Amino acid sequence: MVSAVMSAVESKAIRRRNWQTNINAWLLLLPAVVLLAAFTHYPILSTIYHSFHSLSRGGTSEFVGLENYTFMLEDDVFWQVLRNNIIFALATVPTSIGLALLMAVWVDKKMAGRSFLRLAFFTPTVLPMIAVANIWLFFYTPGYGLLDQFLKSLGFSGHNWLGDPSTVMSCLAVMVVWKEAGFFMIFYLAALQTIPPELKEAAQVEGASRWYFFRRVTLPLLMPTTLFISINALINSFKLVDQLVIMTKGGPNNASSLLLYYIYEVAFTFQDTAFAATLTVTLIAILAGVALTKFVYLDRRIHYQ
Amino acid sequence: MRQKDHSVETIAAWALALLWLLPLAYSLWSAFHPSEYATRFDLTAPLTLDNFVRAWNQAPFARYYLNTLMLVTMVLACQLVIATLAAYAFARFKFFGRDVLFALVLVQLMIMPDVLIVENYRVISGLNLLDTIPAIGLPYFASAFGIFLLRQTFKGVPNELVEAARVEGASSFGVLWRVFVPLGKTTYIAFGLVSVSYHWNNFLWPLIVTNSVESRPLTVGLAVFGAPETGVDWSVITAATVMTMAPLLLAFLLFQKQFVQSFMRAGIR
Amino acid sequence: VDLTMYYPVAVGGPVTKVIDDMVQQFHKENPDIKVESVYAGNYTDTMTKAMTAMKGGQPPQLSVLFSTDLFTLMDEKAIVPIDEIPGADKEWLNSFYPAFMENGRVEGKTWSIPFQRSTIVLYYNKDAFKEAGLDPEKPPTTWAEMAEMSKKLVKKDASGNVSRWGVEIPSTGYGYWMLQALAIENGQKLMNEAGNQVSFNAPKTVEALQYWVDLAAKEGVMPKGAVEWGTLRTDFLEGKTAMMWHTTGNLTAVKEAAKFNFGVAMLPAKERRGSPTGGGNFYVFKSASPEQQQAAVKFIKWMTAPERAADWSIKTGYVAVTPAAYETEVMKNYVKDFPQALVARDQLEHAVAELSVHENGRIYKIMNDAIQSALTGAQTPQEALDGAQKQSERFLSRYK
Amino acid sequence: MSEIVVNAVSRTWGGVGGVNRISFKADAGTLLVLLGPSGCGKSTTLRLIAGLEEVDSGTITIGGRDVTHLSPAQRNISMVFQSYALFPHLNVAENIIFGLKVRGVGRGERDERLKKVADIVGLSHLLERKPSQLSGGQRQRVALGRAIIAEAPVCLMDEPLSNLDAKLRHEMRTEIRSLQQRLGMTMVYVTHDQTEAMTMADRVILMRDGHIEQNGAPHELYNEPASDFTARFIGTPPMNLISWHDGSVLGVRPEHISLVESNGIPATVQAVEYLGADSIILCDVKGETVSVRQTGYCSLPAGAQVGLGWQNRHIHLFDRDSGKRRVGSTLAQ
Amino acid sequence: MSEIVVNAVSRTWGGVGGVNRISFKADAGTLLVLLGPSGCGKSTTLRLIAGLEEVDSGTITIGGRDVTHLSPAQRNISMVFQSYALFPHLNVAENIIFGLKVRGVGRGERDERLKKVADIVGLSHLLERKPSQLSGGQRQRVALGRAIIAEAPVCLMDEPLSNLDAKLRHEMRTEIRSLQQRLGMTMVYVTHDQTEAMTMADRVILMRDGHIEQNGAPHELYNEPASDFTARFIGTPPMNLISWHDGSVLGVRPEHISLVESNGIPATVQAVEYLGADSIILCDVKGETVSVRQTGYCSLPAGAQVGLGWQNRHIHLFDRDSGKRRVGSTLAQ
Ligand SMILES: Nc1ncnc2c1ncn2[C@@H]1O[C@H](COP(=O)(O)OP(=O)(O)OP(=O)(O)O)[C@@H](O)[C@H]1O
Ligand SMILES: Nc1ncnc2c1ncn2[C@@H]1O[C@H](COP(=O)(O)OP(=O)(O)OP(=O)(O)O)[C@@H](O)[C@H]1O
Ligand SMILES: O=P(O)(O)OC[C@H](O)CO
Ligand SMILES: [Mg+2]
Ligand SMILES: [Mg+2]
Repeated sequence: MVSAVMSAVESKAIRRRNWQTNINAWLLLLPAVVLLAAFTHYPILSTIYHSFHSLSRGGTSEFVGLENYTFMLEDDVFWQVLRNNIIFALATVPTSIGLALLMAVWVDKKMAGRSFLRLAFFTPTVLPMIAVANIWLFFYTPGYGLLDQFLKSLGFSGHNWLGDPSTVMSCLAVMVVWKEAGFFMIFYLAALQTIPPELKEAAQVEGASRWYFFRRVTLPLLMPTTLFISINALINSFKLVDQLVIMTKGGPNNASSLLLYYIYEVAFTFQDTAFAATLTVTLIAILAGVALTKFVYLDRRIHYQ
Repeated sequence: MRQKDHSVETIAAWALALLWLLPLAYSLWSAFHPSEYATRFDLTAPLTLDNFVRAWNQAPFARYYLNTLMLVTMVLACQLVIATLAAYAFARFKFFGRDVLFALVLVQLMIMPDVLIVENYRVISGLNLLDTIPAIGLPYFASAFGIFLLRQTFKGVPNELVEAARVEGASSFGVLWRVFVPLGKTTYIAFGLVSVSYHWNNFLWPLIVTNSVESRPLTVGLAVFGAPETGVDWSVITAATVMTMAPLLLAFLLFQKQFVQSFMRAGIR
Repeated sequence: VDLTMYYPVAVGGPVTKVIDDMVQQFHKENPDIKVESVYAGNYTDTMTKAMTAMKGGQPPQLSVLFSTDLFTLMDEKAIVPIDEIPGADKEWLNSFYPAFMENGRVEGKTWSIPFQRSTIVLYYNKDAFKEAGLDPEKPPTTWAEMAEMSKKLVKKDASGNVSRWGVEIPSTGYGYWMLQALAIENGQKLMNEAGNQVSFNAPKTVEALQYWVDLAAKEGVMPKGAVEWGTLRTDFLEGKTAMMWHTTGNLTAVKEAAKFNFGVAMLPAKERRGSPTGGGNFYVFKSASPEQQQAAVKFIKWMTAPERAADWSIKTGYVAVTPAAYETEVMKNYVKDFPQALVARDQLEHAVAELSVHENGRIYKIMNDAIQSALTGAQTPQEALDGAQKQSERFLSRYK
Repeated sequence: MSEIVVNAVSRTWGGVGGVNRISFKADAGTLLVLLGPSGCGKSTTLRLIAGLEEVDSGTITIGGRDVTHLSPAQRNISMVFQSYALFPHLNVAENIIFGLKVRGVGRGERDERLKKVADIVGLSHLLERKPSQLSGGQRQRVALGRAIIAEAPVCLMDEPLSNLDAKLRHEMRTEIRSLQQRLGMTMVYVTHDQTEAMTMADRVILMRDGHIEQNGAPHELYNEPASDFTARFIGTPPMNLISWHDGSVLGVRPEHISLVESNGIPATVQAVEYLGADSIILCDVKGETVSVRQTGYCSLPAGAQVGLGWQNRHIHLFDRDSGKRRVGSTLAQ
Repeated sequence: MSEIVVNAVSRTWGGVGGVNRISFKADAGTLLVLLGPSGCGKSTTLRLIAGLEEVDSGTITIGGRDVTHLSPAQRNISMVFQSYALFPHLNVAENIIFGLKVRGVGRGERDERLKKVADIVGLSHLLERKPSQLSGGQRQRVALGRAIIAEAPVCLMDEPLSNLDAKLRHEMRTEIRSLQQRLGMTMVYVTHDQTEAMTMADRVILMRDGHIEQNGAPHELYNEPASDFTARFIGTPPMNLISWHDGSVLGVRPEHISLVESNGIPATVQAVEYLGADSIILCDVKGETVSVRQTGYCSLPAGAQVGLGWQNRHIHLFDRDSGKRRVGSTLAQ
């Protein structure tokens, strides 16, 4: 009897404590929650909503079911832009990761001028894409751009790099790799430094060559980092379109356009927000897909600790 | 044998590094020389600041600087406060709905405001904030990345430190202020650097929400200034470009050790 | 009264400064009206800004926009007819060149007032002509002539690389404009009055594009791939091309910077001479209050008054929008020394209204893409234009 | 004035772990050691006293005041953590006065008390250093300084020496003990090291699986272990426990066994560990290993046959099933 | 066959740290312990033998072969690191056979050897686990397994037990020692724990500041310390060193001092540490602290006056300046 009363009193105290914790925590979170809801969650839902409604040029919009989606699937530009984006991702992600790894391995060891090297590799990442695009735009300018001048001095003819659909993507990819690789290098560098030096020594004692060690130990141990970077790079390749505004406006003939740029164009130049919403839903689906693959599948396979 | 391997690699590394600096070096070259030398390399070419003067006079760069400065300060300050509070709650409280809420925060890591330009534009215009500096910053105030990083950091703070502070009489806020915040210093620095450079460099969103010189940040100013239609002199454009990147670049050169290190130590991954 | 005005710049020279000066001058003369002029990029950017701002609830009260965006602006219910605003009298409305008013009149109403208006002209490098053994006073007058002369003008360096092209027609940004010129010259109109029908794959349009493509692919007198609108002027000034097709709006910028003698000519003919008009008009937004609308008209009137129009034309190269401007002393003096300034105006008699339809931005993009794909050899002109026609109809069908 | 009374206190996590209805008392001014294997509930007990955990049931009083539901700050205690819990961003002085600052003690008083405490713990010359620049022993002293500057009558310590090397540990335990006695603090000290417990405590509480196995003075635990658990836990090498007749277990400590010429229990030498002052001889007696402690160096080879003997008064008898000490266990054979 | 000879080897970093002209020999099949305080050069010595550091001067031979300039792989040694250096992404089996794989040993042989080794180190049931899923002792065993599968005649260990808790440490050292003896390996074992050194070694090398202070069997170091440094380093509590006349220092171990009724050196009890089997009495003798070891519980109160005595044969004499043992030091008084 007594103990029953006591435990009732106590559980009340515990409940009150829980209440307090809850309220405190939610208060702390309030600003973040409100802002996230306003600028991430609500927009996502609203995008989905709008993708099922007609465009209201000066009138009212109505529910149109999948019409916008059918329209999208019939839109050649959409497919081209999607294809471009995938090609762009495939071209930039592995290259920048490979280069980043190479750079990180170099600047991780005691090499002459190590901090200069780090600086050189990392610098492009702090520059605004807009500025970078301006600089590279001039590189690629046909005729008197740096690239053409260089080629001409070697006796090759010039080329309209950004004006040619077959080269424009590669040109942009090279620039993006240049800008991004240094950023990823830092992550690899951080990861490399967490690999205990004894591992290398143990392998040395066992007779492993440097290359063997790199392949069989370093590389697998860097897998979580590689995964992290890949995801980031992948997301970036769907997010980064600043350079298009400056360099190509998506041209020629959409050869360099990317999904987000197309969304920007449709929404703001063509003022077709319903179709833009539909495209955005696609983009969100892609990004969510990337995220889910990471969380559900890759994370489980790659972590050792 | 080992020695030689090394030197081959050193040379390769240096070659790549120089190649990497080439675009930057080139832009400096062209910005500091008369336009005749924009594409000709001649060590005797005269140095000049003329391009900068012309750029400065042709567009309100002073105003752009001010706008960008206000923008990054505001964004950083808000992000730090908001993320600190949220991260503290996530790291140290067990409350109803925590995991769901955290997952909802993480959504923003994947689907950033950059992607939701159309709807965010609606929201901002609904708030009647178009063409203002807060409009540029607002969607970024709650940074999932910041929350995530700080939460990691805070979780790494040994429980003993928290308990020691509590035994010594500190309140919840006291613990946050006296223990977590100082211990998060590296993370704060790393995050601050990322945030500042991100918002200094951000373009598409500010392009969309700003119209006027009074709110336009440097990047948008530069894009407007350098639009090919206007056919402004290449050297002048590079000068403007250099002006746009200079503060960040200088800060980076000055603090590169801290920058790289705090990055690595914050264990962003 | 406070007014916000967006305006675009699509040509070289310190145009923003010219506009700002004019606005200031206006304010001095009309202290009760304050106009804030906002430079918003090229035509597309400015239209984008204006539309976006309108949707965001903070539209400008007036703007200089593509004369051709009329349908879009009407569809968006963004603007008011100028002739319904008190102060816009008939006399004034009738003082402009009719060719420039064409784009602004729909359903019997006048919706916009011409301001920075142009036609396409042919700039040519007289020195290069001499060097190539051509008569610098005889620019090409037909397509065939242009191709022929261009071949002579192409210059190659020792290693066989072209150091000077014969002619360049820009294909980014305003490619459709250039194609329209070629189509007109070939006797083909591109759109109907109602702005809901286009004839992009009409045989004559295809022929026009084929000619353009051939200049690069067959004749080898123009660089392959896209020719950048923005940098073409620089190319011309640096002697990288002997001739260029460009807006007359660039005339003053070219004049200021040219280190050689250059001439300006009407575009060469196929079946006929011709060029679309081009450039931007003033629009007044519906959301402006009655006072603001009246103030806007007052401002527009001031900006298009003969002296200002003459001054503007001299400072940029755009065609002054009223005949009266050419009667002013300054203008008379100016053209005496620089007769090139009259070419674009004289070409008006052959001019046709610029391509203007519903969903203008989209259609322009479709057209530009098609032109680029033909020029880069990705598609034949027929394929490219068939595609453009099909896609355009997809969008325009909503407006039938 | 400040004795601690823990009365029937329970704290479990969903019924597992933690402690279960434990009661004990720490007299004012004494040092009480909580001893026991990992996971037995020592830290939990200490944290309950500190208020870092809430009790499920039971009461805790400190100096006669019921503190069961007070926050740590209100209990007027100080605490030293296993890893010292020094704030890495503060220097030594700031670490020591942390609590005074939090509690708003004025600058003048703070400085004065700091000076005194820094003297006591011998850190006066290191006040500017950051913890990372200190050796383990010095860090330990900072933690001590922080605990005593509050002048709280009760000080709690959770394995404060476990991160130090053997030599420093030895030094520090002397130091802590003398400090505790000098300042007259009531101290509850958690350790799983029996040497520490034996050398420092006024009273030792040996815990096991969340309950108290034995509570007594060090020599009581050593000489009269209440159970085979205590017997095995205390002493290095531990007491030999040999199966005996009628359901009992016989215990005898290695130092109480001698090698006898005749009449001894026959045994085979397995190995000898030489420790300097003495050697441990590991012998096999009918399949059970018995360790024998001998002074000095022992040169017996493995395999040698020896006889083992001990005196009756050194015998302990335990119940095989309950493990409890049998009354009058020092009789028999 | 595989004794290790280190001959006048030096390795310093810009003249500081490291080791300075050290020479010693580890006989084939024996266990040699490198003992010494932190920073004295133990790891450096081991790494020089392994080839992980290059000598500045001197030679190293293993089994008669000069390996001074060979790579670690060519030296035919195995090594166990303090933190085990297990590859976190490989499971136990893969970790153990890492070296065999590197060296291209065929699958069949690999599996066979793995089976044998896994049995020896008792890991057969854990072969699929990742290191992160193992306890400290199990990790230690994996490291051992990796070291012995190579069947290298020489095995080097750098403080392999320092990350384990006391109990496991005790177990593992017995295990390592018996393994070494069973397989007949020549083992060089680094530690700074004198108990480990004393209980495991055939021969102990005590290092100090990059040179060898003493090289001998464990009981030699204990009973005939060549210097006061050795005397103080070995034994717990350490030897008492008391200033003596004509520039000498007198050393006597705590267990060799007894409390005598008469004729003893007068001393005051400062404190008593009760350890169960014995007690340490800390006495003050003319301002110097002398510890005395007594069997059993000692109830002397602090402040009690006692007399201390010892036998001459237990006396060690050292030179005050050089610290060197004086010849015939067991004479005198
Ligand atoms: N926060 C907790 N949640 C769940 N179980 C806990 C918690 N804290 C302690 N326990 C459990 O309570 C038991 C006692 O833990 P406690 O920390 O008091 O042990 P300890 O005696 O201090 O051990 P150690 O010597 O390892 O520090 C353990 O079984 C532990 O798993
Ligand atoms: N790579 C190095 N660079 C510079 N000095 C070094 C290096 N390695 C060792 N030293 C110095 O050499 C001396 C001996 O170091 P070593 O690691 O051999 O000591 P140790 O006896 O193993 O110490 P511990 O017990 O702390 O491991 C130390 O003073 C150390 O500072
Ligand atoms: O460059 P402008 O101002 O002559 O105008 C360009 C044309 O209108 C393009 O459509
Ligand atoms: Mg504990
Ligand atoms: Mg070492």
